[in-house]
Amino acid sequence: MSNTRTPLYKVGQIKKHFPVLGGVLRRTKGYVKALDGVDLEVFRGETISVIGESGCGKTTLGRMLALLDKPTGGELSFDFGQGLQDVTSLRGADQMRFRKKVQMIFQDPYTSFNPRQRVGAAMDEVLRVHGVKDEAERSARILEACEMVNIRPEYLQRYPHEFSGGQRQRLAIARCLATKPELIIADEIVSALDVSIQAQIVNLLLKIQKETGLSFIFVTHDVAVARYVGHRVAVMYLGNVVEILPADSLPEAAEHPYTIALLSAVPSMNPTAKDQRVALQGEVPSPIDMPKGCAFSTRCPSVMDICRTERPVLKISNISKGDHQVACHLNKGAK
Amino acid sequence: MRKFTKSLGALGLAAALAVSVLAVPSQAATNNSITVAEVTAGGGGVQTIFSPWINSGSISHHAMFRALFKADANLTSVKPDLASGYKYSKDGKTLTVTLKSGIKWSDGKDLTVDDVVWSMNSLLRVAKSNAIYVNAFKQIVGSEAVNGTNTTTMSGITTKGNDITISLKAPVNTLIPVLAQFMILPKHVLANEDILKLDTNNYWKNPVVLGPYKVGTFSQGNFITLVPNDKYEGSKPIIKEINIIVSSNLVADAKSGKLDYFTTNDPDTIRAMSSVSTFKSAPLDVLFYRYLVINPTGPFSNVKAREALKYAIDWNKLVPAIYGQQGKVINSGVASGMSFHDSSIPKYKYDKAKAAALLKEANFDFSKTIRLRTYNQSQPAVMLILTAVAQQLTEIGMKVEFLPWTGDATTELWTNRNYELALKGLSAFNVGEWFAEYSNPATFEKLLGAQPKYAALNSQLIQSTTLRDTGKILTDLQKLEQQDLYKLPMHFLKQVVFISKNISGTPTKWGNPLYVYQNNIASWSAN
Amino acid sequence: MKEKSLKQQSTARIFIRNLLRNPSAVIGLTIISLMILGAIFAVQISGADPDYMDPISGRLGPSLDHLMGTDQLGRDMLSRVLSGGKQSIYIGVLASFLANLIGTVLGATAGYLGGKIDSVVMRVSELVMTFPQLILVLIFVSLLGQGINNVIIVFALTGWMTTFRLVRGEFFSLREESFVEADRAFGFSKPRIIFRHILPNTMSPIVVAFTINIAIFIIAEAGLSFLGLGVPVTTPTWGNLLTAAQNPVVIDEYWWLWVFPAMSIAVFVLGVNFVGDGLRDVLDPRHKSLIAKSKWKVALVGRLGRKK
Amino acid sequence: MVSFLIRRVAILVPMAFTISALIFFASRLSPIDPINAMVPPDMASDSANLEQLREELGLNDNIILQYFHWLKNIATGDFGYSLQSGEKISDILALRMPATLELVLSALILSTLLALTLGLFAGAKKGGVADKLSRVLGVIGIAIPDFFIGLALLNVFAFRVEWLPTGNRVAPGQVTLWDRLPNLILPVSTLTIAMLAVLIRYTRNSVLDTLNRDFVKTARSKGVPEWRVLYSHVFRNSLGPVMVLLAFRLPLLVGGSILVETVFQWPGIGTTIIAAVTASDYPVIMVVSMIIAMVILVASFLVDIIKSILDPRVRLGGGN
Repeated sequence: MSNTRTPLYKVGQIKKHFPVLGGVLRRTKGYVKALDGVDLEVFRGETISVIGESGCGKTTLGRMLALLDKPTGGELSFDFGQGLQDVTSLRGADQMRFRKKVQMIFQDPYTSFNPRQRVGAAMDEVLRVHGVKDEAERSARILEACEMVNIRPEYLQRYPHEFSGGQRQRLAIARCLATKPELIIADEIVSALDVSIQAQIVNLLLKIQKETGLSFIFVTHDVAVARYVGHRVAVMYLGNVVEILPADSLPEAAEHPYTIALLSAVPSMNPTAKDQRVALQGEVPSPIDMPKGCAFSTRCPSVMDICRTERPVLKISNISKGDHQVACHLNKGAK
Repeated sequence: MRKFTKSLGALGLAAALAVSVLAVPSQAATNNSITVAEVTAGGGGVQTIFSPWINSGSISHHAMFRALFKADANLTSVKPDLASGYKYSKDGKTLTVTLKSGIKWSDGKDLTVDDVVWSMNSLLRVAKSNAIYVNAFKQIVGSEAVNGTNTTTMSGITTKGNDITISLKAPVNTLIPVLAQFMILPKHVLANEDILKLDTNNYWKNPVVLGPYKVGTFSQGNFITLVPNDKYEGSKPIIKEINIIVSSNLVADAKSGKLDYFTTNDPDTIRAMSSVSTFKSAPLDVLFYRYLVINPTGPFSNVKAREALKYAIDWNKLVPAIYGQQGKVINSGVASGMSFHDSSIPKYKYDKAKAAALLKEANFDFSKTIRLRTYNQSQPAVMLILTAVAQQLTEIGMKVEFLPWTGDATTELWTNRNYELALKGLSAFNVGEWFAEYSNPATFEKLLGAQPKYAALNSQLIQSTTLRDTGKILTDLQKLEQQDLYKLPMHFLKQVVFISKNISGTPTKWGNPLYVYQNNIASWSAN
Repeated sequence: MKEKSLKQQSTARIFIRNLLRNPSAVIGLTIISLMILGAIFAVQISGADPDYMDPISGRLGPSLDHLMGTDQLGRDMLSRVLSGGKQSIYIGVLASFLANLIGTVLGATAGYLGGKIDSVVMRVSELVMTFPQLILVLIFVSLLGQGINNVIIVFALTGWMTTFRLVRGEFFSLREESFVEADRAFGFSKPRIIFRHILPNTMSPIVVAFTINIAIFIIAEAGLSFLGLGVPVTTPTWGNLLTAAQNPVVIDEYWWLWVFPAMSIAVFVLGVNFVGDGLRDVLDPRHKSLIAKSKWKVALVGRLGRKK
Repeated sequence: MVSFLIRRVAILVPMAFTISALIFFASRLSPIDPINAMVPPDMASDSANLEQLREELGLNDNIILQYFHWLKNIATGDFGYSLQSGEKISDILALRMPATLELVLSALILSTLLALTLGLFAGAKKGGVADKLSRVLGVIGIAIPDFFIGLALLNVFAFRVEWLPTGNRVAPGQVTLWDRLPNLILPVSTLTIAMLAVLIRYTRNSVLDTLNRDFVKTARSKGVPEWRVLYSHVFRNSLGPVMVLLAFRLPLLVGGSILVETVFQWPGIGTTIIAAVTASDYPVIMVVSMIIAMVILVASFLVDIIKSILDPRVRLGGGN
């Protein structure tokens, strides 16, 4: 994967600020900066894992990318085949064109299907809304998708509550696949499942990715899963992407102090490895009142003066080059 | 249980004490007092003394107000009251009335001719007043000049000493009976008030009066107590206190002795009163007409269709069933049995077949809904009889919608006119009022257009000075009415006076309780 | 396809079976159906036309000839009480349906969209709810005039708030569910999401509110007609029959003219409430507290039951 | 807290204006000519007098002007005249308001006391006598129209056994509250029974909720006597929601007793409203609606305050 290729989906300095009201007149007193200028590129056939602690904005990012929320600022552009095109301002039929290409799967499998609708009907409805008029074609697509996720066709007559969580998540995947998307945003889709089922779903995703060549954005808080599923891993901290690096280079190549700390918190599978846990000091700053410089500066073990005044931007790593980007003042001289 | 309910009430009252702002002193009932019900409650208004210029006749008017003359129970012949006598000129166009001297208002001021002149002039300056005064006073020379904004005196009324001279444009045969109803009000109290809105003036809460009684206690909306007026020049009234109350339940109050006198025309009350042995009753034939106004612009534009209505409803069965002895079916404004009744008017016996035939002749449009309306706050009996009317009209094939008007009946009747049949009542001073309605530009003429024929006959009627002329004109009017059939007469309604047997000194013959007459209230006594 | 219809039938069957197992629903349904049958076959049961007048035999007390006596115009009270149900029930059902329709549409829209629209409708509903209902109805009647249809419209306009609040509350929680997010991600239109996907999930409180509103409107009709401002008196409704009791003489002496219609109202309303209780149990055990919320006169309680 | 209150008051003002405009302009949809209603055409002394009256009442003015005029008058306590009787509306209110307050407030207090007592015992002992009694009252309150309760009481206590009067409020010799007591019993009882059902149910639920709270369990486990638990823990904590309900009932003080007043011929605001509506006496309807609307605004303001005292989160959240 080289940077010279055009991305499928490009996220440029995307921001999401929620106003905080106060006072007699209920004026805006400040903003919660859920996303504070995130850059990301997703390439065709690539799975990118987004990791971070809860509250870091990764779910907001996923929803933003699926156009479920309007960004406060920044650009989102998608390649419909004729190069990148802005999608934030799309309306009506144009937006529908985007929605056919980009699908989202949600965290909670128990509420992701309308409880009053048979799952087959739910899938059928999506295809009808997406303009697949021919009934035979719809059936064919649904059956094909079900086969891909190992759901027996007769199950389609059932109601959502008749399935287990894992089955529902597979059905949710199938519902997305049936629309033949180019990008699937998966928001913590395994976190609500048992560990054994998690593995099933993760493997299923890998299989699908291999067979269809779809792009995935895989949002998770689980570092191990993120490494296992993704080609690249994007690490988020307080509304910013602090580091993006190839999954297989982890953990050794990690440069950002936050990434290092995050990885060190994962218990190693290797019993011989020494526990090199990096304990973070200091307070997590309030999202209303963010530090002026680097968001991590209040807790960073290697903090410098510049960190407190100037916000580092995402740049190609001086050490690993290539696909590795990092937003840290330690990455000196980078372009 | 009784104890329980009482303790509940006591608890509630303890709480209510905090908010109740009424602070009228308690009154012990004296032996020589009577209680009179004037208006049954339920209305939104405040219990008060109504201006006698709008309607006279209630006990409070009898007790407190006086006119130049006092009528007898038939309201036709008069005796002097404030006036010592009167004299007509030969042509009947000039009336001279001599005022008694030595009469005082209840505030001690003397009654003068100025009070009389001011009262007559002021009647035409108030917004609302009874038509009998207006119709009579408009015949006085110079009356056109007087209204709410213009001149305040008529040139036709002049005074000299205790004599008041009234010049008329044409003779008015009803002038003396009307003057016997017209109550003189004190100029020295009211002259500077807003005469236009006289009927809502604070004066009525404690009026300065001439009669044997004056207001003692005025508990607004609840009761009024009248006490003897010590400035009254006649013999002192015997009863020391007349309580005028609003009764929510006449029969129960009469039974329990809370009430001594009332008058009603409600058939249910009258029926129930027959079991109350402590009361005597006096049913009175009064000119209270109930009739339906027929809108001649709709489905009933053809006179045959209007005639059909007379046969379609079985009045002889319905009226007795609902009003018993109170109701008397009538077929004309001068009903059969009254003097000058035109015997050529059919009796209109109930005949469905004939009604159907007439409707067919009239090409009646049965597809149109007949809107039957009545004025609001109708009595239950009115609702019942009209329900029955609606049912009988339905039976001959009409589609009927019966509703009371929400809102002002006069606007609905004469301005909006969204009805085919509408109930109207008329409490008339004399038969002439029934016919005078047809040529009233403010009412019927709005519905019917100009009615010069009625207008001509009506003005002849007012001026006629002999019974023979009157009879001839009434016959002509009845004939004219029969040609048009704009009104569908239903029945007369008797008024019944109920009075406790404890009270003596009451008149041997009662008059129409809606008007003032010699009822000797000052000589009533209670045991 | 065949399998599908079989399945649907079986859910309906389960619902009916549960309902028939619920004692209060059974009692309620029995009362209601008997009274509806009574209204339809009033003439056959009583042997008299409700409109037939015989003024000579008016005000007769209950006897074998006239089980509930006769009224002032000699009409058979049994026949009138039975057939009076026809219009009263019609008014109750139609007004309740319309009120629920208004409440549902507003509740769904406000609940899903939130924001300004929601707070405006919410304010309006608060105002309408706190206004003493009868006064509101009277004001509308004075503007619209009397008549069956006007009464129904007035009731619908003044009685939608309970449903509105219920539906809005449901939408508030349902719109956060993943399937709604999924619908949006798939690009479903707002009406489709609101009415085809979320609404069916709020059906049980709506159905319960519907039954309870029927009872409330039947009582309201009685009150309005008692004041002489309801349906034209020529139409026998339970409320119109009660008008007779405005006359103290009737209260005192002709008790059968008002006791029987009032009893009919009470029995029918009880029946409806029983059905409501039953439906609540069968449809959704979560909404146990609904009855307190839905009392029309003090519907304001609903406001407190709402989750913040 | 202060800013929360200021914000609440700030909402009241535009709402009051909106309501007043709605009331005023809606009433102008009425087809009634007020002059015609005040003076029937056959009772008019002269048509010029009517025009004069129209001018004096300001009915010839521009409608917007009339609206502001009306607002100004209302603010200064001049409510105008009734079309029906020609009386000052302020006179009518001064007369009728105490009657209704006396009736409704008595019933409100009585029903609250009874409901709190019954509700507490019903909640404390499910299935006990109080619970059963409150259920019966609940059924009565829901299924039986309140005016029917009134009619039945009237028939039994006033007509059959003749213990109590059939209606009226003040009569000669019956002016003090003590003398008038018998007149109050029946209407107050009717209204109390009608109000009781919902209140009891509400109190009972509130008590049940409180009983399940941890501090009650703690108190019990510490061996606090049961009556003390009920009184100082359960009862006082259940009171909050009940207070909110009561605040919401304030508008009933003005217009909550129409049917009962009609049944007992009580000369209060209720009978005034009925008379005004049947006669389309819209100046009266307007003023009464306006007063009720204002009471509602005040009540909802009170509710918000009570809620914010009970639950400080409301103060901060507010908006949603």
